Amino acid sequence: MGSLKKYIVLRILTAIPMFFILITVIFFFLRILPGDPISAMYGGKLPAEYEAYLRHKLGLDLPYHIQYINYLRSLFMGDLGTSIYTKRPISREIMENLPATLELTIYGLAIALFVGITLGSSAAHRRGSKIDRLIRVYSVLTYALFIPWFGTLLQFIFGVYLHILPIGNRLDPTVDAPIRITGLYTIDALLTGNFLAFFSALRHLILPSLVLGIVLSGIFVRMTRENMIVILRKDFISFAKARGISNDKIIWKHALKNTLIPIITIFGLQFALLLAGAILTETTFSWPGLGSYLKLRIEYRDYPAIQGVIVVYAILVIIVSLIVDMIYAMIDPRIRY
Amino acid sequence: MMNTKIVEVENLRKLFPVQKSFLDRLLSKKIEYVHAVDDISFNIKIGEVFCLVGESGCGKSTTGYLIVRLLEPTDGKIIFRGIDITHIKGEELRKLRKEFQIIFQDPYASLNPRMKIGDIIRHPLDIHMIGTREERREKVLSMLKDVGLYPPEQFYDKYPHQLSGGQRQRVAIARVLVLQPKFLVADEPTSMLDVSVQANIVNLMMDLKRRFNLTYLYITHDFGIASKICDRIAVMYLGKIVEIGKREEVLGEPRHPYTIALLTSIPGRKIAGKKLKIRGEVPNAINIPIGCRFYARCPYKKDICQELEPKFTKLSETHYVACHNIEMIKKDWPTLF
Amino acid sequence: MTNQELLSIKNLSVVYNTTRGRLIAIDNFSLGLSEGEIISVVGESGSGKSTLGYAILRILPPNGKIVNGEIHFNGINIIQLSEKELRELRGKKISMIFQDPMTSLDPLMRIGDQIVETILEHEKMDKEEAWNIGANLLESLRIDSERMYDFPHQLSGGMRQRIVIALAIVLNPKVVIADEPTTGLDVIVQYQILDLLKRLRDERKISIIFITHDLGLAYDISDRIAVMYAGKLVELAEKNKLFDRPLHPYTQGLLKSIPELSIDSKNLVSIPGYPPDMVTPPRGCRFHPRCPIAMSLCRQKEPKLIEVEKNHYVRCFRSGEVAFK
Amino acid sequence: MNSGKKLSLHGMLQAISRVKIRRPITEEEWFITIGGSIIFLIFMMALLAPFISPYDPTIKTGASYQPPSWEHLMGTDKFGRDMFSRIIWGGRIPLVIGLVATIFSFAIGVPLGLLSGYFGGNFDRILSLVMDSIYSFPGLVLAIALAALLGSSVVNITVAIAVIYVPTFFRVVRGQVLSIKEELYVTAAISIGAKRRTIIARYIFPNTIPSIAIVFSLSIADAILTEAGLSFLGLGPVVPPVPDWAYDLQKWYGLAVSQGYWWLAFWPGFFIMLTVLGYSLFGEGLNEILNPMLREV
Repeated sequence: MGSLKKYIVLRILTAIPMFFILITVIFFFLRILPGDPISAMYGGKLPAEYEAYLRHKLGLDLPYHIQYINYLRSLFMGDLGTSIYTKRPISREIMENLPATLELTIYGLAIALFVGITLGSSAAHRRGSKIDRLIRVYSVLTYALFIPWFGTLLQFIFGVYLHILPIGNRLDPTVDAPIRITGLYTIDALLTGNFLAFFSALRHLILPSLVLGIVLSGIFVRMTRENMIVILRKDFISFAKARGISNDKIIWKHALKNTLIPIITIFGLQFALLLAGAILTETTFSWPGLGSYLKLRIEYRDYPAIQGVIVVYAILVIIVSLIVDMIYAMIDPRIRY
Repeated sequence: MMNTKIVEVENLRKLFPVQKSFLDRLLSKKIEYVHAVDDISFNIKIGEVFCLVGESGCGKSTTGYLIVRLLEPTDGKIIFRGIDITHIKGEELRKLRKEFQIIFQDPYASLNPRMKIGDIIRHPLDIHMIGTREERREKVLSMLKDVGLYPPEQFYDKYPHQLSGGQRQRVAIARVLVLQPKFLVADEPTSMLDVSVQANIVNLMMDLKRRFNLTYLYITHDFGIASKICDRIAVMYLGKIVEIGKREEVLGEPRHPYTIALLTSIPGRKIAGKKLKIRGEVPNAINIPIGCRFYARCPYKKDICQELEPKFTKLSETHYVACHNIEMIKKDWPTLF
Repeated sequence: MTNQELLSIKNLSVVYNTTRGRLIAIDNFSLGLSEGEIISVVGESGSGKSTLGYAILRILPPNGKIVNGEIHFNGINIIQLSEKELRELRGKKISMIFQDPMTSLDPLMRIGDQIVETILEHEKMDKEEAWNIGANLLESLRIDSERMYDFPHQLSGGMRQRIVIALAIVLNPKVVIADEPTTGLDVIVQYQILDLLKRLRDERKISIIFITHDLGLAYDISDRIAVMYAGKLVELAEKNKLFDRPLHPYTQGLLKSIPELSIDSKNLVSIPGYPPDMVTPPRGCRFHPRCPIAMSLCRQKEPKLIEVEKNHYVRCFRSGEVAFK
Repeated sequence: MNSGKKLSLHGMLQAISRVKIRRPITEEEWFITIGGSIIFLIFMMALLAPFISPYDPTIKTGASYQPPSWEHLMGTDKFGRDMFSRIIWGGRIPLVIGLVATIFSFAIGVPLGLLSGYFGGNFDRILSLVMDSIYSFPGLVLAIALAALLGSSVVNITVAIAVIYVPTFFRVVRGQVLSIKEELYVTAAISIGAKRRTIIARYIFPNTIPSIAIVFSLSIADAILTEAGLSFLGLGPVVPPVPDWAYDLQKWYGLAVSQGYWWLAFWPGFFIMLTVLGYSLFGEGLNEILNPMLREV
């Protein structure tokens, strides 16, 4: 398996240019389109000289290529600039908010995958049946849900009406946060044996991660169903049946594994949806993650902070595509390194 | 002086680079090639049916595609009616295409699913701006009749998916003949059709040959069909012609062990005499051995075969065989019938 | 057809529900298979020959249904078995080989694991034991047992089909249904596969139903040949009898349309027309629109399968008139 | 490989019947019909807003925070404005932005995809890289960035959303072209001497239409969600008191939960969902019928 290792190393190396391409594309995108952040932010409410001063301070009066070089240089140094509003380094602020987002996305993703794959597979091998129809309606319906609305609905039902689940934040106000190791409360709490914090964190995670998970599950249902329908038609499925392999094994072992391969590749690209969904979920549930941070900074027109968050999202996208490729390489024996 | 040859092929060669992933290219710079067609020469006389026979992957279809310039030759020369067409391009090639045409193997894939039958057959006339609108329609209708699709008016407005495989292949033939070409490559035109329909198409093609004074390069893996229609046969193995000659010579007194193995393996020969059984399968054409390409599977191999690639031995004015062991084979297989 | 038969199919009818209507893929089909016998079922696309294999193993696609008939194996009616009993039957008593060796194996599993999986599904033993059985089987089929560690994509077409055959017989089934097992393969490799199948019959007394569109291939491998047209069995006979004295005009046409290898004759004969649309098959004898000797009776009434001479069955009103040969 | 005729069981079924058999299409027609009707009704509602809305949506017409009643079918908000009227008017902006932005993405993405896929080479490589980068990046974040940095006028928002969905069209069309390009009927077109222009226009483009139709419908659904997301985050194109579903939802969802004024949040969100559902159902129905992967049998 030496070649697999080599592949992984090379793949990591190619992630670096990928990151720069992504960052560059976004950078030029924001500059090429007409408009200007300062006037967008303050809309002519400030004296012209002060606007000009702000532009100069942010380096927006320089030619594009100089701006780009400056931008890359500071990126390379790991410097995302200083917040206009708090005057604190943006990278530090982001690091404080990132774990909450990760925790939410991981739980949301787990729910989405579980629901998506179970329902998708069930629908595929009963294609055309009532169950299939029901599952397809579910998939379209969840896809159409607007996260803030769905979130509010659940908050209303479970938080206000039934009063059984918290509707915001990561912990009960009476519970202290666990000692920070990873920043993911559930994991940190378990690692430090702080079960009070663990259950509190888990209870707070239920609604937001359900919202995120259910809304995204529709897409996974669809992907699983479509791919499995194709796989189930292959001869090796018929051959497995002809050898007397049980239906469950055929579906959950042979068909599912083969179905997951295309899904994994698509997933790398669909991860973007998860991140976008997380922003809306966080704002709905006052979840102190990147999305909430972003919303807050939008309100304060904190230009460097917004740009910083974008960079972090780009890094997340790249990391996920890297992980996806590696899982893919490990699962599929046909891949050539 | 009239040239009696319509097509002359000299030292034709086609190498396909092996597709590599981006990472592969990073890992090693060496590009590997599939030697699809490797230095073959032959000519086709006006009015004859020249058969190219071989198993899948031997390069016979590639040869056909090269001659009608659907593929770019790597090396060698193709002369059509005295004109070197090896490297003509653009408009010149486009205009010349009227003269030589190809019928494809798969009638299910060779017709645009979104065009009506009438439009499919008329399209070549539109492209080369032959005749008026009315004349084109007339021409298409008479062509439909010529290929046995009655009543033509009814077929004119149908879509390909409404036709059977045999009918589709008739449409494909009509599309080609409407330009009144002189030379046709037929790339296994019946191999995807039912046996009972196969002969219809072959007979139609031979009938049209007489009526329109056509010359055929007929590519097939089926010696049975070749024996019914051809004047001369060339047998290919791994990109090389191993035996070439008149029909009676190649079928009656084959001298290459591969030809004999193919001929004696045809199923359902009631007069089955002895069989020449050979081992293994056709290897891939990437790493070509130095000596005879058939060496690994040959029951008649000698040491020299591994080191020296056999050149053509002339057995008669028309019969050539590339083998080091003709004498021994002559002894074992004096005649096949 | 007698009771000593290992597998006997009686009056089998299979129907597919399609958007265009009901499609009778197999209509009232009967056939018996004895121990160690190879029967070929020959037909063109749409004749129902592949459906036959799926029906015997009860693995028809969801829109396919057996609407009539019995399939007896060793006295058990397969049609009445529960899903659990069927699973025990499949692979262990009756097995099937599919057309395309390239797609018959799970691409993500090692060959060995697929063999082990099959064994463990039916027998109680540990993994290692099953692995050894698999390795021994491969050796006995003259396949290097190192292949157990390979993934399907590492094998050539012919080798894959050999592995597929190994997988199909690993539990020593009595009957193997081979559905066009050589279609994608070259003639020479095709012969190697035929040889392997014949050897299995000789050495292991496996009965084979060989489904093919190629009469020549059927002649080479089988003892008896059954010819199907448009869902119907039209002729059944011992292979030499069928080749020497075909009695159904379709069989005759099919035989003539095989381009026989010869250097003196140049004519190629064919059956006019095309196989029928199976949702709306012709009335009367299904072959009558293409038949050179059809009479008005053929257009109205469907002929029955009759035993014209001993063990030679034909479905044709004019089969008595050998003159048309 | 020159393998023989691939006769899977399903291929066989097709061969038997000579015509493409699809699974019963009634259900897909159902999806399309319901989806289409929803889209139609919502469009009619927005179009006829001046005639069907009972009140002026921007002024006080009743007491604050009235729950739904016969007078105010969907209740009133803090300023005593009629929610029902606001819902009827509030669809105009998201509907127009969704449609216009998708048309823009289509108009840019499809030709680029066709050319890039057909001609390949470095042009294709660079374009694909750029498109993939945008595609893999969360669309909402990109829209946020554009709206926050450039200003959130209707035009800017439309442009921002259009930009996000260009890669979707591009990728689908390019992928289709890459496979259609290898189809035998395209080779046949070359062999009869067709020009490149003809090949793209008559052989390749028509065969990409089914996929484009599916993507088009689903992209509108997506675009409306993105517009709603922007509005929800305070980057919407409307200036109060102009009604807009997502803006209203954003404004009141806190109160809806804390005070129990559920109608303030429920109806705006419900109509967003309904609209998106209409397009998704329509797209899903098309997909089941037109997607070649799912077809046959």
